Amino acid sequence: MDSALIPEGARRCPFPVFAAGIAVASAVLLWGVYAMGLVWIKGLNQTNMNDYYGFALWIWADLAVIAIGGGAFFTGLLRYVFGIDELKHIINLAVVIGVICYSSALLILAIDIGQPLRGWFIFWHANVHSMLTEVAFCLSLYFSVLIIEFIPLVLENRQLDKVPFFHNLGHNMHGIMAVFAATGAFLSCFHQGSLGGVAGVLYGRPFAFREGLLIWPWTFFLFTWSAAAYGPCFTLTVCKIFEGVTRKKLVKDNVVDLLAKISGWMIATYIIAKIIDTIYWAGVTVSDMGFSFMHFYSDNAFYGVWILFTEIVICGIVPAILLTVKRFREDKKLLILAIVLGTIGVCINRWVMVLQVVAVPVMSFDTWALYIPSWQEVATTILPIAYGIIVLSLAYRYLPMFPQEQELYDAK
Amino acid sequence: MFPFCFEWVWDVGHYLFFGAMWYAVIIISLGMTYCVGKSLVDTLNGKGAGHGDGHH
Amino acid sequence: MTKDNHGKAYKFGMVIDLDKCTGCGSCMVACMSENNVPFKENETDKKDSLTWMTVYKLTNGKPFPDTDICYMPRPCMHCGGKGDHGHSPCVSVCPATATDYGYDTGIVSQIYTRCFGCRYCMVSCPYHARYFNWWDPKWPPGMEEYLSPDVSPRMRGVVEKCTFCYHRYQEARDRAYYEKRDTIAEDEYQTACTQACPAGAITFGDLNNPDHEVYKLVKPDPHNCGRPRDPKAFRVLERLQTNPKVYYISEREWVRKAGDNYRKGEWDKKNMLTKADGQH
Amino acid sequence: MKIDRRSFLGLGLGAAAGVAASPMTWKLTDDISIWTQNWPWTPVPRDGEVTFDNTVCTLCPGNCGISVRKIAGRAVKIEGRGGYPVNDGGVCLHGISALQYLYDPSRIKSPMVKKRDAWKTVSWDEGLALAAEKIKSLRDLGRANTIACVAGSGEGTIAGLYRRLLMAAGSQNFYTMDSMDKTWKMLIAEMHGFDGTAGFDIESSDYLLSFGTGFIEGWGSPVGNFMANSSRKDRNAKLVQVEYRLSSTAAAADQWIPAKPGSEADLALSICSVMITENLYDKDYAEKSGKNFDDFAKLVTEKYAPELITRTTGIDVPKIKSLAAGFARAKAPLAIAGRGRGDAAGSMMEFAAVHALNCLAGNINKKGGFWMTKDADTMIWPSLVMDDAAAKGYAKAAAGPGGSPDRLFDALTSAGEDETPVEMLMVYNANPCHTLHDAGTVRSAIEKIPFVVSFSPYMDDTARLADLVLPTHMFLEMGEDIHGCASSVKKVTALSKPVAGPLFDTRHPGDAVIMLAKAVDGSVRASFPWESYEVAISEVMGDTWDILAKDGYIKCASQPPAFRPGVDFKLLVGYDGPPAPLGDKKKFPLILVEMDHMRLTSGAVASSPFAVKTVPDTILKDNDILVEMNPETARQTGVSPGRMAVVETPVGSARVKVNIFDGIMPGVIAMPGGLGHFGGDNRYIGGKGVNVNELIGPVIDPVSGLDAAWGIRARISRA
Repeated sequence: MDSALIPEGARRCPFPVFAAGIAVASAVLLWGVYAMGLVWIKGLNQTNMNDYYGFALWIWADLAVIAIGGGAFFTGLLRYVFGIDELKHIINLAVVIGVICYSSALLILAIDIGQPLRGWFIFWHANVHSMLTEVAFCLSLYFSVLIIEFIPLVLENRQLDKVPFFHNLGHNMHGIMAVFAATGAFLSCFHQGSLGGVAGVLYGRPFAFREGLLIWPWTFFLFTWSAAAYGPCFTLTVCKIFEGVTRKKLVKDNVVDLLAKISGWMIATYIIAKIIDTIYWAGVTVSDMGFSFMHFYSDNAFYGVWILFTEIVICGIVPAILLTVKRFREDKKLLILAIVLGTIGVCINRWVMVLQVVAVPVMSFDTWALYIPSWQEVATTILPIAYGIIVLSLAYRYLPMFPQEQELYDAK
Repeated sequence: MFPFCFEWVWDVGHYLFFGAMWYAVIIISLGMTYCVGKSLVDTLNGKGAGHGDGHH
Repeated sequence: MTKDNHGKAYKFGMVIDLDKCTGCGSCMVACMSENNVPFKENETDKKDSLTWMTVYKLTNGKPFPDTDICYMPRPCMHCGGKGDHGHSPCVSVCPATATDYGYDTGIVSQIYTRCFGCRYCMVSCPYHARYFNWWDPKWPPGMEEYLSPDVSPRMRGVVEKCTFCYHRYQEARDRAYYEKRDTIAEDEYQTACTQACPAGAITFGDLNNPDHEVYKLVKPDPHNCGRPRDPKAFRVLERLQTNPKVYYISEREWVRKAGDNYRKGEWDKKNMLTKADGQH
Repeated sequence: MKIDRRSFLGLGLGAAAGVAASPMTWKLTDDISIWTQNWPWTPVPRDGEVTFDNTVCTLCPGNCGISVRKIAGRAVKIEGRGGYPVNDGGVCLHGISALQYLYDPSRIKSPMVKKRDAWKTVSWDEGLALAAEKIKSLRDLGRANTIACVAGSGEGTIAGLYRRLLMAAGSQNFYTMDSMDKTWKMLIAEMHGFDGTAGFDIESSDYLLSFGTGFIEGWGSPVGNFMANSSRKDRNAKLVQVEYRLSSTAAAADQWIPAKPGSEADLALSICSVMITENLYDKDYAEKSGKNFDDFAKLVTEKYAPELITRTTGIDVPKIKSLAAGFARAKAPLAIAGRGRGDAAGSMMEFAAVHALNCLAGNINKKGGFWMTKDADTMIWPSLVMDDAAAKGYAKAAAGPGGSPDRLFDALTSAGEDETPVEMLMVYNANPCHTLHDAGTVRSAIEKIPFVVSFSPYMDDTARLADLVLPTHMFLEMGEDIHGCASSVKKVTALSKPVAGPLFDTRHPGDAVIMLAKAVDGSVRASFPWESYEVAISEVMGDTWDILAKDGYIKCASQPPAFRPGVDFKLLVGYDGPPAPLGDKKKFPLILVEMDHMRLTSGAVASSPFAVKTVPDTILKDNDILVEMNPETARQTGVSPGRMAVVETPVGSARVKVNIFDGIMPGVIAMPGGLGHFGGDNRYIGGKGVNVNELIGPVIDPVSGLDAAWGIRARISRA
């Protein structure tokens, strides 16, 4: 039915099966869109956010998708700027994930603000001292870079490629992709950092506050580093999910191994930095503010030391070891365990840096504030997942996303 | 965003921030203009008609 | 107009005597009434209730009959920020310059029509002084009649907070200008809560002016970001270096201690030092 | 031109780019942001000239001066009136909120008649005719004495007109709501043989010994008390609070004496005993010019020595002795009684025991002490015209003896099937179905009355049971004479004036009663010779009127009265303690008390939306009321904080939430007053919480005949 659109020689499931899958995802997507409509029409009272929880599930989702979408900028940087050529076999996937993550992030931001129709004030009346301004600028600019990186892949679609202009455009864009990738990497480093800065500059919130370098708190660097470190974990996770769903091998082991190894070393260095940061924060920063370490992890029903342990040890040190040691990395199960743990780890980090920050009482007579998101918040947060599944499925079906697919199939 | 917005101040913060921003905007737009322009020229020169030729 | 808090400009601030405050709530209602603050049918979720001025109830945590309580009214603290340079926690984070620091007054403003509701400022404020309009402000039919034109009613989706009744400052300033005066007198500009407080617990004035009552009460140290020199006075969360312009006074040690966070033994040590200081 | 896919794509992209680049985008974006700033449903207040109008607030007996800020004639804000003797610029939250009462859309907008449980709007003439008809027919039947009226207070010309209507019609059934003022008045008569009102010179006293009064929680004149409390530090004046719970007053006090509930009077007598044994009393006043002092001294020293009452009060001997020393050695000591806000009558014996301290200290009619002032009777009413029916009816005794509304409703409740002690009830400025103890029974009693007329501006708990509502102005829409200022020594006579409206088809309550009297015709009409209330007040107030009309208020000299009546301790010689709260100790092991909170009103008028907004969530959460108890009590009864529980008392039960507070004595549970209102269409207070008066039953004081209840025995269990 749609065979004319499918890349030449590629084997795809029958269209009805594909359509059924898309329909299921679309149903979830519509649910999310309905919730989104409610929020836009009736306002943010549709959420369970309150004056204590000014930032909640959505901002976490925002930070999390951007962190796990970090695979795009980092792989792009490695591929185009550092010239690690093997990665070209996975860069398409990384870029598509990036596009999904960043477009989702922008959408969530548009839902999250109280006056969406005035959202452009962040550009027009920009306050250069605000980390959020930096986020907005870099995020939207980097998103345009991602689109630019995505266009050549789209143009490789069998039918589009027949149009000479599109063919040439794709070719020419490939030609100077390094320039875009470098700009993108620069922008991405900054906005990943400024997302970290969003929390780190809050000197009224001891749990988030970090000292730092010039105007940048340590979280600025930690966020960039962790996005670069953990982003590829998510790229690989998605790759493995693809291989599982399609029951095909799509990327060669050496490519996966290389990216996993780089990710592993990045995580290892990151987690050391994170541990040093945590110790310094606990021993010096908050201590000067009159808090003890346990203040942030006790007297409440949810946040205990377990969350820090999970983030640093289980989802930090463990994947770092599993991915840096060749023997473990080459064990398929351990590899999957490591990349999944890594993805969870960075999500937990973003969670605590958004939600635990506002949950912790700061005034001595204040109390812990816990919150449970409303269904509208959950639905709009699931929306990007359904949307991502649809976009990834379409991209996989109609675009040559995995350059090694044919080769690997032939080798089988 | 622009010097005519009243909250604009001519200071280091604005130089750095908007310097970097406009720099990125210019690179991206110049890059894209180049690509589109060159592709138009290429197309008019008959390149890319029979696909397969000149493929990466 | 100077770009810090040390110059000739006004630095409006408030001193609240916690030993006089009875927790009656007049300040809260005076504020709501002055500033067109809306209300809902159910206001019992205090985390979703617009009260620019709110009164906290502190307890000393001791069992009966050694229990003690203290009411602490909390307006916006109008923080001067680190180094008292005007980079308040909230002002420095607002992406759209919708909240700003007035270097001529020390007042942290809020421009409702500029705010697009990202709520970053709320997250940055450790005092919970900022409130979001989760709902459309609606008055029962006929009750809009008491709304004051001096303060515009807000719209859904923006952040609002105490402005130290800035419109009253504007009015006083305009009058002074009209009467060709350079400065405004202490009693010309008072906030609604100060005026209403039946216990006289709230004092308002210029912290830069040694003749003003607020100055006499706390003796702010200009070389130390306005830290109070009076031993009975304190600011909430002094150690975070937010440098608020709202000061509190209490004779009760536990109340002063509750104003900030101290690790085990720190308070006693600090007190020993202050006592030693007081001797010479 | 052939439109193929390529040109279609090209055209589409070109058009999009063109629109994006055109000024239209910018214009639209800009318009959108402007629109979001001026949403049509966001009100834009009208601007105009600013003026101020002064009047007096009558929401509570404090009667503060208020100043109404108006913009283009529209009342927008209420502030305290600077220089006014009662409050000098200060104002409480209820006063500030008064505009919400004024503009309240749930106000009764015109007279209404209840027909088959549904309200029907009628004209004033129709409404008045209906009420007049009822009065006429009862008079014709010779049952004029079954007409009754309950008013908030007996002071002022408006209450005078209602009382006059009853007398002219031929009934003694005129009642005013009980309050501590009534008890103080009776006590002064009993102990000093003096007919006058009590005043407490709190702002000059240097040692205030308060027995459970909510001195800064609405007792007496709240704003005046706040100011007096604030000046204590400068005056070096002490405040000692005797209370089983750490109220705001107790927290503000220099010393908190948590005596067991019900033992306050014993503690007072014990302090008396120390003062007498240690010779710390004013011999000249108490002993030489006092009567029955020796018997009293014998009683307290023998039965109430500190050692003997330590167990009953829970206060140890040294503390009692130090209290006595502190009180006696102060220059101007003052003991005050009247629990909470003082809007219950309280026990006469308890008041007497407390007042004995004032008498022993001799601080009577002195600066900083207890003052007795003669009521300035400035009103001159023309003589009443009473026809036969009136004379016959008036000769019959009132249904409720002693002028206490409790006794009236008691009589109704206990009346047999065929008896109707009250055929018609008029209610003005009172809400007995909410404010009286055992409110449920009061409600049933009122339901028994064939014809009830309410003069309330609001559809309150009592008005909803009425057969006819003749809505009156709310206080900002009317003028009236205001006398005194509760329990304060600053006696101010003032004239309030209309500062707004009237917004609806309401009438001045004085005009309403004059119109009603005229509609009754005959001798009743003849007793009301005035055209309107305004004429009536100017004639009745005589010379005072001229001064009031000119100056707005008259302040009496703030000097203590020159005379000093002697004291008779006879009442206390027969002291056997105040009446115990209702209920069996075994079945109901706890004591439930009402807790007054400054941010909730407790009188006839329910709290405003602003006031309810300020109420903490430890008092009201959603629609649930919270009761306060010690963690120890919670542990023993098995209830948990924040969870639902059931409170049961001998007169009722309620579902409540539990709030744990260390500052309340174990075994006592406190429930906030002022909630559980009907509220009608007002959903900002209506239906929120439970009325504590539904759970507390009245206890008739054997001495005064008034309701002396302050609590009741109770139990609590998990819901």
